[in-house]
Amino acid sequence: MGFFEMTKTALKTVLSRPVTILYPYQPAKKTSLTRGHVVQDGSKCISCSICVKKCPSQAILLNKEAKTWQIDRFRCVVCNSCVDTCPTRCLSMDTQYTAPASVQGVEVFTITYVKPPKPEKKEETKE
Amino acid sequence: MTYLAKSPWIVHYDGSSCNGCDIEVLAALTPIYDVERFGIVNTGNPKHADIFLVTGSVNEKNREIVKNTYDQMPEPKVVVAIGICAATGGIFRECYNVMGGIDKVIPVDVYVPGCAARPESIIDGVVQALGILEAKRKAMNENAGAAAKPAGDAR
Amino acid sequence: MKQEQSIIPIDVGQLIGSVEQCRNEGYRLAQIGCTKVGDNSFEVNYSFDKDYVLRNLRITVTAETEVPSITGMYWGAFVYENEMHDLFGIQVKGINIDFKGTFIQTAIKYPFGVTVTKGEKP
Amino acid sequence: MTKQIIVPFGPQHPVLPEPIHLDLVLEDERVVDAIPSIGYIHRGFEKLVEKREFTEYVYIAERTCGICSFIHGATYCQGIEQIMNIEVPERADYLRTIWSEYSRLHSHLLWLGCFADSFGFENLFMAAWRIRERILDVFEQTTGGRVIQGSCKIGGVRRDIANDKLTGMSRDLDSIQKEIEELTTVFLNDDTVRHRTRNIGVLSRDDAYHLGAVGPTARGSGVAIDLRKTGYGAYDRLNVPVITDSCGDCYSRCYVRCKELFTSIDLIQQAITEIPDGPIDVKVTGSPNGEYFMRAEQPRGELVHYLKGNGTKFLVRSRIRTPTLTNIPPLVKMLQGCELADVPVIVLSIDPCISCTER
Amino acid sequence: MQIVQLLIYLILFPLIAAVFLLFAKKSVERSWIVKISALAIGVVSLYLLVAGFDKGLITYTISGRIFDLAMLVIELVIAVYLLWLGLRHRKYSVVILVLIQAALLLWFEATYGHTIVELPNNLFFDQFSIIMALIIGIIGSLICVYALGYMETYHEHHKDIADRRGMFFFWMFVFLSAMFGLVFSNNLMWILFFWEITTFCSFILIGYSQTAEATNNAFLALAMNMLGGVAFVAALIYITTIDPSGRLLDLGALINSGYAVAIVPAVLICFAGLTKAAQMPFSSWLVGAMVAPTPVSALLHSSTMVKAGVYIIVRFAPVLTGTTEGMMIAMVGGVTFLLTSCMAISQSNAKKVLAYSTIANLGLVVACAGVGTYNLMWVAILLIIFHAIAKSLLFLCVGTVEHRIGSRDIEDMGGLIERMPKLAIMMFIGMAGMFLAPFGMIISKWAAIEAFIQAPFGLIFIIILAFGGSATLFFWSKWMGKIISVMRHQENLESSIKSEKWTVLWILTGLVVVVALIFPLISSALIEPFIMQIYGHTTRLAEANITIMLLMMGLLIIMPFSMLFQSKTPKMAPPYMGGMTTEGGMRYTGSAGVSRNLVLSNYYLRNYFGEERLFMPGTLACWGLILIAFIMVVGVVL
Amino acid sequence: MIPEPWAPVVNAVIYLLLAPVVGGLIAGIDRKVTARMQGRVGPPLLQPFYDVGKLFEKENLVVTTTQNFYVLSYLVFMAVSGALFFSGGDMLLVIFAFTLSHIFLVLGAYASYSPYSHVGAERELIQIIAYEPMIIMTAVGMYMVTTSFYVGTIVQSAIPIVLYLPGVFIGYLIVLTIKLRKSPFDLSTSHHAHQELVKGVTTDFAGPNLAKLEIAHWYEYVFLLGVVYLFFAWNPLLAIAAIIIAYFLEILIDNTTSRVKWQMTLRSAWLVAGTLGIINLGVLYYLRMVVVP
Ligand code: SF4
Ligand code: SF4
Ligand code: SF4
Ligand code: SF4
Ligand code: SF4
Ligand code: SF4
Ligand code: SF4
Ligand code: SF4
Repeated sequence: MGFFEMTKTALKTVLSRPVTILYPYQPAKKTSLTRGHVVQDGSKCISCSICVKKCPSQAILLNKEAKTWQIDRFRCVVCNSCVDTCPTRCLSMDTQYTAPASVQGVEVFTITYVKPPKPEKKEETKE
Repeated sequence: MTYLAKSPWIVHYDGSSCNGCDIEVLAALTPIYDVERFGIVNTGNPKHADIFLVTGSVNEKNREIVKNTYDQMPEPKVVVAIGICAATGGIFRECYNVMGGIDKVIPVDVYVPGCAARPESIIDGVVQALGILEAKRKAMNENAGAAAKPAGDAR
Repeated sequence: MKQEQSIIPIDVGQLIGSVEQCRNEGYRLAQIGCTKVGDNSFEVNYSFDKDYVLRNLRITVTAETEVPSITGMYWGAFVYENEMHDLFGIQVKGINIDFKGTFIQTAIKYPFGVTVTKGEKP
Repeated sequence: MTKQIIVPFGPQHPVLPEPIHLDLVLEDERVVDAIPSIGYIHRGFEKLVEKREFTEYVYIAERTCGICSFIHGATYCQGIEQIMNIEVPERADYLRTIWSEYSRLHSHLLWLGCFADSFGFENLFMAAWRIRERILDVFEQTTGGRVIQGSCKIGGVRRDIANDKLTGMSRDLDSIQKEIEELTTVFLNDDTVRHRTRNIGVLSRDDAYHLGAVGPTARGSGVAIDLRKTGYGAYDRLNVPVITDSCGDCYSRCYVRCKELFTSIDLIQQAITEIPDGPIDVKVTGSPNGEYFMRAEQPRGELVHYLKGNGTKFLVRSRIRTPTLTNIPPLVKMLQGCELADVPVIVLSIDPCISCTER
Repeated sequence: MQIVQLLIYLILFPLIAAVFLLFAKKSVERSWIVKISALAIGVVSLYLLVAGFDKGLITYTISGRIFDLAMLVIELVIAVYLLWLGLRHRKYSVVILVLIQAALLLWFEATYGHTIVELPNNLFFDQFSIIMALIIGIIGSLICVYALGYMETYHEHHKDIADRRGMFFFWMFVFLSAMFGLVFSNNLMWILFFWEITTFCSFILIGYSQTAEATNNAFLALAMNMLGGVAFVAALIYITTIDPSGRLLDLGALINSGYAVAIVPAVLICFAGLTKAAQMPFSSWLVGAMVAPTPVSALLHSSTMVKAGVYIIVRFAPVLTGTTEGMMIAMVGGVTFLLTSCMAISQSNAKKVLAYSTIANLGLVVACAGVGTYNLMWVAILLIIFHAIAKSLLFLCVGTVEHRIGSRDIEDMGGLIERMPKLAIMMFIGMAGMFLAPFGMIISKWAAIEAFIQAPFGLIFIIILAFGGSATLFFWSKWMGKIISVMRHQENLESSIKSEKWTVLWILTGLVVVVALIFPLISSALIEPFIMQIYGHTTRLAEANITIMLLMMGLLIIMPFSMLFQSKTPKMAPPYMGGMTTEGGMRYTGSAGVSRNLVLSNYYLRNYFGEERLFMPGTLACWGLILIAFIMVVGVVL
Repeated sequence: MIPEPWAPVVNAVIYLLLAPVVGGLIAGIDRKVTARMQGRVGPPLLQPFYDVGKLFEKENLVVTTTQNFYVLSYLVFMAVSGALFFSGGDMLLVIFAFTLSHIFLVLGAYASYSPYSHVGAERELIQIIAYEPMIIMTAVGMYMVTTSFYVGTIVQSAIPIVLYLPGVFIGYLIVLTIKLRKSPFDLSTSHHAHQELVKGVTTDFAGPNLAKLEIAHWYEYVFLLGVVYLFFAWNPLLAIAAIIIAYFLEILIDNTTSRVKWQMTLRSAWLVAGTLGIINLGVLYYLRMVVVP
């Protein structure tokens, strides 16, 4: 009898508790690996620009003069590439996703990193 | 008392997304997320919808479609751009056939970032849109009260 | 592990004959794809598969060359041939379902007909 | 005297989560003509190879499609590895295989849901997607992404899965298998489902082969093509059964996918048992010079990534021929003479993925 | 004026008008003659109603030996003419039938001519006759007026068809005269005569255009009707063999003579009625008759001549009641109703749909009359009235539309509400009259269900009605849907319609509504007394229900005014097209860059309801039923 | 037949006022139960009211203004047929009014000249012809048992109608499935998205018009379930239970079947009407006509 194959499942489900996660009243599903958004630790950034180059969607802008590192969350594909490649590990991936917004904007981090006095290397980093 | 916020019906259009965001929109309808809890129904028909969910960016061929779909929605209505493709064109921003975000064609009220945008994020985005929807309704009623303005100029 | 594949360069004139031979040998059409290899010069690869062995017939043409359609032998080739035309501007003659340039509409005509280097917008 | 109805089917249409357009010409509800039109999703990102380094292009290749994103990434990487003659560590091969098969599970479950929806079986859709969430959980736990995993790179993989996690996954799969059994019984045995799928959209073996059908579309017509048999990744070390069915109708295609769910589970289990310890990537130096047609089995069938490099960091050409593109001609054939109500069923039966088709 | 004079006037006056028309060469003259005579006929029919509705059955004697002779002569002349035509067109079935009938007639005259005494009551008249006379007199003359304008346009459109309008109107009026004769005659010989005249008129008028198709179909109609004619003659012969004095040729006497005597002629004559009413094995002639100019279809082939077929069956219903033969005839009607309703679904030619619907409704009348209980008789008569009005309106509307848009295909009538708003509304009302509550036909259907359930074996008919009724619903609704769909950018085509056509159409439209409103009155004044007189008891609809029906009707009339009270002008948007851009309303650029016009046709479900599917089974079934009836009759004879 | 002259009117008014409330609640429960069958939490119970409230807040977007007329007529005649039913009127008349209201819906869909509405309208018609015979047989069956077409009389009859009309009752359940627009027969429009017809007949209605359609559906629910009540009228408690069970069954069927095609709908509905219905009525008829007298 091929009729009502689904009946058993349907009746079972109706009697058991719904699997729904009552977000936002319950917290969202998340794991430690979840890629939410990139955060930068301005105190460690050496302005090397590697992240800018390695970002596949060109979401990062580094302004060496103004000492800012800015990220456009509406461009970032949360791929982790920058985090992986940053030589100083000043970038990290937070598990919280970026909140929706009505206007787009960039998030600006100030680079507070002060180069430890190592006189010889000075000129090259600028390039 | 407004019912608008309690019964937002959506219509979804896939601009030129990679599917990632689409399936997350669909996933939001399914048991784990169940957006029907908020009265959200995926109508599939712009004429029944209050919220226009767009995933993906606009390109040469679909910008008309996006616009038509938007135009066929009765006021008040809001647009939620899902994923960074819909916001800016995302990773495909520089492709020759990508014009950019949805806002190139129709006014967008909420951008939901992410690639792909997570279902929770989409829920947040829709909830945020409800406030705007309500504001638009008020504006619409005032408009209608004040002067018989030609409809459809909410933009 | 390498997958078996061969590339056989042929002339445009030989195309129909070679394709026919593939068909007779029981190959199926896996794909047709173009690559821009120089100014106004394109490689077109006709890939055929039989028992996981890929045979690629390659012709090298210019945008002006009229490439004969192989839809007579492989009915389904029209998707590739239309694509070839719409993206590369290669003229294909006698497609069974000819979309006449509307298969893939692009903001710029024949986008793959030009090469861009990093940074500049096409 | 013909009395026709023209229905512009799509591009915005609830039954098509992805936009394609069909000009349906109907007589009563019989389809006399169904001319497809695509291009709504065309982005042209293949051209981005000219602007992105081949190592970054992985992220773009992954976003060819959000459904089997991983397989696209992996295929691209494998293609480059072939050109550059990179030998990938064995553990990476196994991990790629495990993720690929999870992709297939997730994709097939997703498809089953959409397919159920196409014939108006909402509960079945919900049931399929309920199970699918469990697969996505695994993805999120192992890669950090639900649909875009981003865990493949040239030379290996970006993340390892701890061995105890692997055992956990294996246990989890046992319970998933039970749920899937329950689900597929409905698809394969329920009369109302069979009414909607049996003898609908029949594709003969010959047509399937010569029109270039691939994947379950071909296998449902009795054409045994499964690129996993070429043994890329770790498939050469695993036992890959090829599922076929001979009817060539929507039911057969559904049957093939249902059964493949079990082979995928089996493959993952095999891989988890056999996976060796060791490094997960090798260092990549230099740039690709040469060309290669990398072929892999997507959930929807044979995928071709044609890659050509000229020794610089920028590839000359990346051409992605996806299964759906080559399944379109068979689809056009299948649609002739069907009923309007069958249109979504048939269209979905090839499991179309337009985003990758149009790139 | 004496009623008998009215009757004779009604029979003769159209004849005189016809002769005048034959000689009127100018269309102005013709136009005036038609209009005046139509008015005269209509007024007299109405007067007949006023004068006679309370009279009950009255019979009159017209001393008629000379008439009999004249009739015989005319019949023979016609027979010769038909023989000649039949031979010329090689329609041998017709030739054979003509020969048989003529032979039978001659033999009959030779054998019994001298034994037959003169009947005392050649003419008669009761409420049923009034109803028929009103249909003929009012609807018939309206259609004739309408035909004036119609035929003019017709000939403008068909330059290749010889303009024989004089002849056309001649036969139309001859036909009216014959119809009056038919319903007023009490003498079966006379009835036969008028019967044959109507057949002949129908033959001539179907073949009006003289195209091959028209000629063929005319002969088909002729052959089938002649078959009935032969049966009719056979009935007469049987009657006179039983009683050579021919007293039983008196209709009333025959009906009252009881089962044993009357059943054989009753079955034979009812068989003739079935052919005339185009019931199932013979339905094809009526469908073929649609090649005739539309007024002909409206007059002969829906509201009057085919009604003669059911008229005679209704007359014989008292004989049939409760008999197996009656049951068989009723079943023929039932099967016809079911199958032709279904077949109508598969038709897109508007006139064919109307034809099938006509056959179906006649089938229903036959079913009612065949079972023949008193409340079914009530229903049967109600059906005849409602059907005649609504159907003639529809025919005339289709004719008008056809002349404007050049097609009688329903698919071409899309958006009529924009192009010809008034006409569309009329058609809408006409169709509503055919199948929607609270209009006429649905009242009858309702009453039929309530009546059948109390009749023996009525369940069968209820089931037939349930299924057939739903099929009816389908084809009317989709047609209705077609005409009211609003396609933008259409121009109005109505302005050129002549005022006389408008008058006729408005009157008929008014009648559809008014008759549905006042049907209780009609019922109590005409139908109930008639039934009472035959059965001794009669039907009445419950008061409460009538009130509710009237309320619904009122609502229906008010509803459209709701459109006047729309507060704001609503925002307009093009229809949902899957997101496609439409230009000029209905065009869009589809696949492969092809610009397409949106085309929406109705469903015809040919695989299920096509003629090919249903015609043969229906024909076989009905032949079977008729055969059973005949076998029973043969049993009686032996 | 009518005991106190005002009772029917009062009943009708009560129906007109309460049916939307009850119908809306039924719809709410329906959605809740459906959600639970799918393992979801589902919307709030009052969701249907929110929806309708929302729709009235929206702009009235039309393709043609005539749509407004058809929709209003649909609503009015649906209410009228229900009111007739609850005031104890003639079943047949109720059915005809019911049909009339649906024709207005169909016409409303036709009016817009839109491909999806059009196909939806055709399918709606197919549905109507599919269930119409059965619904008439239901009325006839009731008459055979109680010798009255009047709902007022039927409801007071002490005869356990369903025992006499088991076949008809099953047939009526099929009608119910079609009319509640439940899978497998939700051909012309469906409460779910993802239908090949988008929203079928209702595709081109928006805002207030859609709200009116929804209210009409509520009226319809109550009326249709009222007919179920008639089958069990001799025992009101049982009747309520039967309604609940029948409705639950409908939800279950909705959730365990796919949508069939129109051929199948027509065929199965006619087949059931043509076998179960006819056999049931035939037996009754035989008993009544032949055995009893
Ligand atoms: S996560 Fe990826 S996309 Fe985002 S900023 Fe980093 S590299 Fe760019
Ligand atoms: S964030 Fe890291 S990679 Fe980027 S500039 Fe700073 S140090 Fe370099
Ligand atoms: S945002 Fe990311 S996941 Fe979403 S459509 Fe764009 S590329 Fe795909
Ligand atoms: S067909 Fe292509 S886009 Fe679709 S899932 Fe497979 S690989 Fe991804
Ligand atoms: S033959 Fe087809 S329709 Fe019939 S039961 Fe089998 S699968 Fe269903
Ligand atoms: S084996 Fe295949 S072809 Fe044969 S019956 Fe089964 S499904 Fe059909
Ligand atoms: S078929 Fe395509 S659009 Fe539909 S769910 Fe699958 S991937 Fe998405
Ligand atoms: S409308 Fe057509 S068929 Fe009618 S008269 Fe004119 S030309 Fe002849």
